[in-house]
Amino acid sequence: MPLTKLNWKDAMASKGKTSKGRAAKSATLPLPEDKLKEAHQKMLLCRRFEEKTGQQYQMKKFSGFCHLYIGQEAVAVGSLMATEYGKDYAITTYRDHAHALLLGIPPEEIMAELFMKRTGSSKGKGGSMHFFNGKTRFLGGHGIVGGHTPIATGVGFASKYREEGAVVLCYMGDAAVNQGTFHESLNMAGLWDLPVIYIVENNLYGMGTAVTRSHAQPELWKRTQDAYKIPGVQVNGMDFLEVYEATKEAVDRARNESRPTFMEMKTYRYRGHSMSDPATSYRTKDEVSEWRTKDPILRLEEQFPDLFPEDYVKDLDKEIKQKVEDAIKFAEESEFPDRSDIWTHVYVDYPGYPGEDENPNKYAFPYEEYP
Amino acid sequence: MPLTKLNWKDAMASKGKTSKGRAAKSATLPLPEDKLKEAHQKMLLCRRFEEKTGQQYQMKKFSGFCHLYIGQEAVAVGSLMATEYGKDYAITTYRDHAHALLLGIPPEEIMAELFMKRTGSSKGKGGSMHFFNGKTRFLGGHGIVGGHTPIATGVGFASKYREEGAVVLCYMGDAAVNQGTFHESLNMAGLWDLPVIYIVENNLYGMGTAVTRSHAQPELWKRTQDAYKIPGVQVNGMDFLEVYEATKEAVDRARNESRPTFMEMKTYRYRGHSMSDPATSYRTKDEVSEWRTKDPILRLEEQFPDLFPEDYVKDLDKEIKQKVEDAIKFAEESEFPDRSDIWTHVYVDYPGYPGEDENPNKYAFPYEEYP
Amino acid sequence: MAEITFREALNQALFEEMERDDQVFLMGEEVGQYHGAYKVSQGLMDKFGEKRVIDSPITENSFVGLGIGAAHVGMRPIIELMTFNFGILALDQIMNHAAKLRYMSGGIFKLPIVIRGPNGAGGSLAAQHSQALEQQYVHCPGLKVVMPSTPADAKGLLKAAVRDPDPVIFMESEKLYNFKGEVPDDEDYVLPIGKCDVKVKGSDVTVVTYGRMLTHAVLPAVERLAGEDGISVEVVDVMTLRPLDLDTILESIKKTNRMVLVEESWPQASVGAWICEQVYKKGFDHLDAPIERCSHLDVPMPYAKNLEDEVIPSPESVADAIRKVCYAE
Amino acid sequence: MAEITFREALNQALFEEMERDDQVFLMGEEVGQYHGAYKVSQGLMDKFGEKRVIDSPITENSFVGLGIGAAHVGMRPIIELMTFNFGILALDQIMNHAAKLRYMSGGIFKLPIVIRGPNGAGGSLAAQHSQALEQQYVHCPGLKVVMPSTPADAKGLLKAAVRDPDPVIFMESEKLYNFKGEVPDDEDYVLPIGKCDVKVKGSDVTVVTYGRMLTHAVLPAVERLAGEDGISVEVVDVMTLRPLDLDTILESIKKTNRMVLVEESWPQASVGAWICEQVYKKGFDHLDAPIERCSHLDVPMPYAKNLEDEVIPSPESVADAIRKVCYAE
Ligand SMILES: Cc1ncc(C[n+]2csc(CCOP(=O)(O)OP(=O)(O)O)c2C)c(N)n1
Ligand SMILES: Cc1ncc(C[n+]2csc(CCOP(=O)(O)OP(=O)(O)O)c2C)c(N)n1
Ligand SMILES: [Mg+2]
Ligand SMILES: [Mg+2]
Repeated sequence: MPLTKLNWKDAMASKGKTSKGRAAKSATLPLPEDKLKEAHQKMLLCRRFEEKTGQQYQMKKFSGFCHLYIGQEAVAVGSLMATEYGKDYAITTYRDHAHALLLGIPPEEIMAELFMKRTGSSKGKGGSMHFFNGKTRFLGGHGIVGGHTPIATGVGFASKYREEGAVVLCYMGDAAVNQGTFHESLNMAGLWDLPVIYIVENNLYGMGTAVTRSHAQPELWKRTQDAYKIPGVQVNGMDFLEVYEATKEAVDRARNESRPTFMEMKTYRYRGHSMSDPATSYRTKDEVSEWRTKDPILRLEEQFPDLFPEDYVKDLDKEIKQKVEDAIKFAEESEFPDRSDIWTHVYVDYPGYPGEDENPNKYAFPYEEYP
Repeated sequence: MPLTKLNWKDAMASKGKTSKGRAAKSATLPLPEDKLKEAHQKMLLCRRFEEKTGQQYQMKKFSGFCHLYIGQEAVAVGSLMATEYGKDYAITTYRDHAHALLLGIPPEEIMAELFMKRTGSSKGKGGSMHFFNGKTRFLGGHGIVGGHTPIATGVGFASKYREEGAVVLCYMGDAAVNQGTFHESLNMAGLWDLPVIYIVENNLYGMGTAVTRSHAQPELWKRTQDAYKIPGVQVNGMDFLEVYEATKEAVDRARNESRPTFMEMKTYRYRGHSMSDPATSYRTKDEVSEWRTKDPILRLEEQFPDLFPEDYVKDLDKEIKQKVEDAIKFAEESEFPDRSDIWTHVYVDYPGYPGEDENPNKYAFPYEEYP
Repeated sequence: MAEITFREALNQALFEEMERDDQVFLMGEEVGQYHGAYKVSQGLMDKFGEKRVIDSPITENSFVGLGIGAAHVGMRPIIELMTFNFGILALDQIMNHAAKLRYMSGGIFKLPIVIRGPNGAGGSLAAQHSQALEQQYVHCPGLKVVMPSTPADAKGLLKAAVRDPDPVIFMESEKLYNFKGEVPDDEDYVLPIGKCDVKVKGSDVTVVTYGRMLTHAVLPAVERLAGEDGISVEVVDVMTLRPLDLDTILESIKKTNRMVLVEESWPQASVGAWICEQVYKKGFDHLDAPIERCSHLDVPMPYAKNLEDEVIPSPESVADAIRKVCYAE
Repeated sequence: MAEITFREALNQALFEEMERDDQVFLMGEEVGQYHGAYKVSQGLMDKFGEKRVIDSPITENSFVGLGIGAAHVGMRPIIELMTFNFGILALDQIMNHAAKLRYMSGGIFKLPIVIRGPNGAGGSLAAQHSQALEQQYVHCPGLKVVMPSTPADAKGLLKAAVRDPDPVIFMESEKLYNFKGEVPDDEDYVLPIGKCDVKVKGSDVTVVTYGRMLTHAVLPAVERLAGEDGISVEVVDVMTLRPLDLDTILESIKKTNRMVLVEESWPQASVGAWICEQVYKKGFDHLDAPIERCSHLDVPMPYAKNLEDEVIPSPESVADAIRKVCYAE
């Protein structure tokens, strides 16, 4: 299977075919130019990083599970840009490379983690599914479907308890919505008015099972208003601006009124569920092609052609690709963890187990900043 | 604490104060006379049985948990009478004495079970929370809040798979609605069109916690339509006829269309959550008194005064009380289980463990009737 | 020192730790208005308000998970499970999240949470409500597991657990709540997690036990044997099941050369089986007889009291085991 | 006899049992259209249709519970857990319901259900996805626990499990699915649950093991030792962890007087610890040395392969243990 059918050249060529978004002159930009460029740059970084990650996986540079984010970039980029960096919290699933990138872990330390190296952000002990950055309040990177939902709810509880004014973004897949923890968590968030935004990245499939084959109510956004009195909204997850604006509204509600929101972002993953999934048995090629025409990066470029002339994009792309190459180089040249690393970080304090290694993790959560 | 404030004499005296239901002459009875009398007799049996059970508990004739059903009789009686006895399935929680009585376990074997005797329907090994009758398809008696919901769903699955045309009534408390299993189960029932009727006996409290303090959406019946596409209805659970009719409708839907229903029965338990709960810290005496005026037995009598003249009720009451006394006598005179009973019924087939004792349980589920 | 119940000792510990640190909160089913299903949290909501003493919906996996989230960002939650039977529902949060977050993140986070409540049989509560489930937690690296047996230990260890930087599973017993004992009232009375305590000195045989088996089975047996049979028993109360203080146990074995282990749990793959194996292995040359182990009989708990009494180790069955291991039958 | 993979052997067993009995159905995440996360159910939906091969929502506790409900009324469900790591979410249904319904009802019901899927590490899947959790099930009376190590055993035991009247936990391994071996094609090839199998005859030391440790750690170690060190090893494959066939193990120990236990799970309160304890106790006079036990290191599973390889028992660590117990270091 080719790594991705949308290589940049094709994409530019097929630009005319992408679905029409709002076309706008710079004069009437809905967001400052630098924000739009930032969004574009971020989405492109995620895209390129993931493409290379998939390639490296197929080259057997690492193993284990690896879930790529390609196609869904507008969701993470748009929603995170609507929050206050370093103040608000975010937490997600195993499909977390993009969130890790956007939440301040340098590409090289993500790649090093994937490559099982000691220089990785989790020191080689977490891997693809378990990225964290305490400094930017990125709380992972979780592997159990639905498992992080109550945790997010607890972070919202803490934020409210301590009057931090911080909002929690809790990302999850469409399949997680069926788990009991989802229900239990939303009930508590609705009951206690917790400032948590539950964001479903509805890419239509939980692994190989279509939402329509697993959810009695496939219109996910309808699931929360009557059940938990939590407003539900549906958002075009392929459109950065829509994601950004809808999230902004939810963030305001959470920050000012301490009220949760449930957001269904309709999106698509171009690739299989994980690297071992050819994604052939449960969806058609046509479906994939159709979604590719809604590509979030192309869409943004098309919406603001003045901001993203071909040369600009080409240069940026080159720069980003170089960054990713550098990351790979860094990862490759780093050392594997040491045998002794097995025993660190199991406990803070336990006889015979060192709590830390010599170099405490630089992404350590700043507990000292809290009361 | 007095066992119950509503002894029969007071009740008759305060009859005028019960809330007005439909008053009807026998000529225009909504149900045949014998059905109404059956309902009345059954509710009264449950009431008297539970009153005595509470008394026996306080006399230390048995111990462990004991959850009385007093006040909620119309729910079990009305809904079960809407099903086909011996064909449809029922399953409930630990608050299961009434369901056991109504599903064909003789009072003496229920009392014997409570008294920890070998003649009990679970041979003294289940106790108050774990009654079963395989012959009438009563599947328990379960102690984990929410735990039997998926099991009910599986029975509905089996019924549909085997084209039995049997419906499953799954009773639960209001608090169970928050458990993850509820959500997961209703999703499957909605998705696969299973013939299960989920009946919430909303007695306003889960132990000492009011529904309004634990449920983001205290209007429970609203929780399922948008979330699982399962119709939700709210029913006056103190009114036999309303319960009966609403359940009938749900049973028809399940039997003919294989569609689930969610029913919220508003009801009340006059007594504490269990025998150790004085029910003083979380609700007022006034609230209790008010609900007592809605008593389901009085209400039925008042609705059909011609059917239930004072003498009739008195005689019936006497007869029922005698039945309960007989049950106590039977229970008292029965033997405790034998040491060797410890090892039976752990497995059907396991080295060193007898699968059965000498007398297989007479309520054994008739597996041979199934394909 | 005052003589108070196990329940009061726990209540004091909760009270003191909540007073000491406003990042400590208590959440669980019925802990507030109802004052706790077993009244351990009596009065705490009145004192600390609904903000810090929170009645949760009946959703074990998620209110434990909520606590984990709060601990994740530096709070100090105490989560009450009405009983550890319902902890099975929360086990994913405990094993897959609380126990692993620190490790998976390469030390970015710590997880100071206490999950506590009664474990084991409560008296004719039947199969679903009578399980002693410590082995589920002891198995799992990343957790600590504490099981006190006296009011003093309960207070000192619960305070230690709240102050501990790691997730602590704190197991009580319905059968112990009314049990009385002397308890220091010093506000900084804290016992170390990870240490056994020799509760009775003796020379002929070591009984290793924990939780309410100490008071309900072992001590009565020891008393009986000291009288009738003249057997001098040393009793080691394990107190912390993870990390295990094997040294103290081995030291006693080296002296007595005989051991009985008494636990309230099923026998297969139990904590007791593992402690015995460790003693066999590390004390191989010091044992004069195979270790006797008293556990629940290997069946779900029957409801009937007379059967339940047979299933759970009793003073009689413990005495028999001690005699047997001393060849004094 | 044909040489097929462990995966194919399981697939055959599923196919044959579904064909034999229309009350058997298969439910789980991705078992249908996707043909199974690990392709164990390849082709089954095509053959038996969506009625009998059901893709479930990702709700482990409830689709396991659904299976329990169906078994309750006489069906024969096979529930696939994508891995036993997610079985933690279903543990309430398994322990509190499947294992207890028969007992609590005084024998009114039986519960013929099979809950199966891979257990243990799969290779760099990190802490939440690499757990060997057999001890959770072995602890619990009412359950049976089976863990085959060869394609032939997998087929024979899975067929036995489907026909068994009690709930059976059937544990596979991602690492075994591609492993090949001769498998009888007889449709009534069924192996007994509850019997060990002596996989290798030997005289100097007994290695007791189960699951993929046999193929991935023990057999390579035995081969090495037979060559280099001239140590003759007897290998007992436990196959069924509950009920345990202790007699076969003890018989071997009486011959060799030395034992090594190899398991893929954490060491504390593990199944291996318990088996060792039983051997110490019942074979006290027959052991010439303390038993060596190889288990996972007592840590959550690290992601990095080089660390993971250290955490899981390997041919090297097993060989070392064998040498040690034979005083041949
Ligand atoms: C509790 C649990 N069950 C099963 C799995 C295996 N699994 C991992 S991802 C996944 C699909 C989840 O789909 P979705 O929530 O839609 O997220 P997506 O992968 O599409 O982003 C499954 C079944 C798991 N990790 N956790
Ligand atoms: C999973 C679980 N958590 C907690 C309990 C303890 N418990 C038993 S009944 C109950 C309250 C349930 O209330 P509700 O569902 O409203 O039913 P009701 O008792 O009012 O009939 C609680 C908390 C339990 N049995 N199971
Ligand atoms: Mg998805
Ligand atoms: Mg209630």
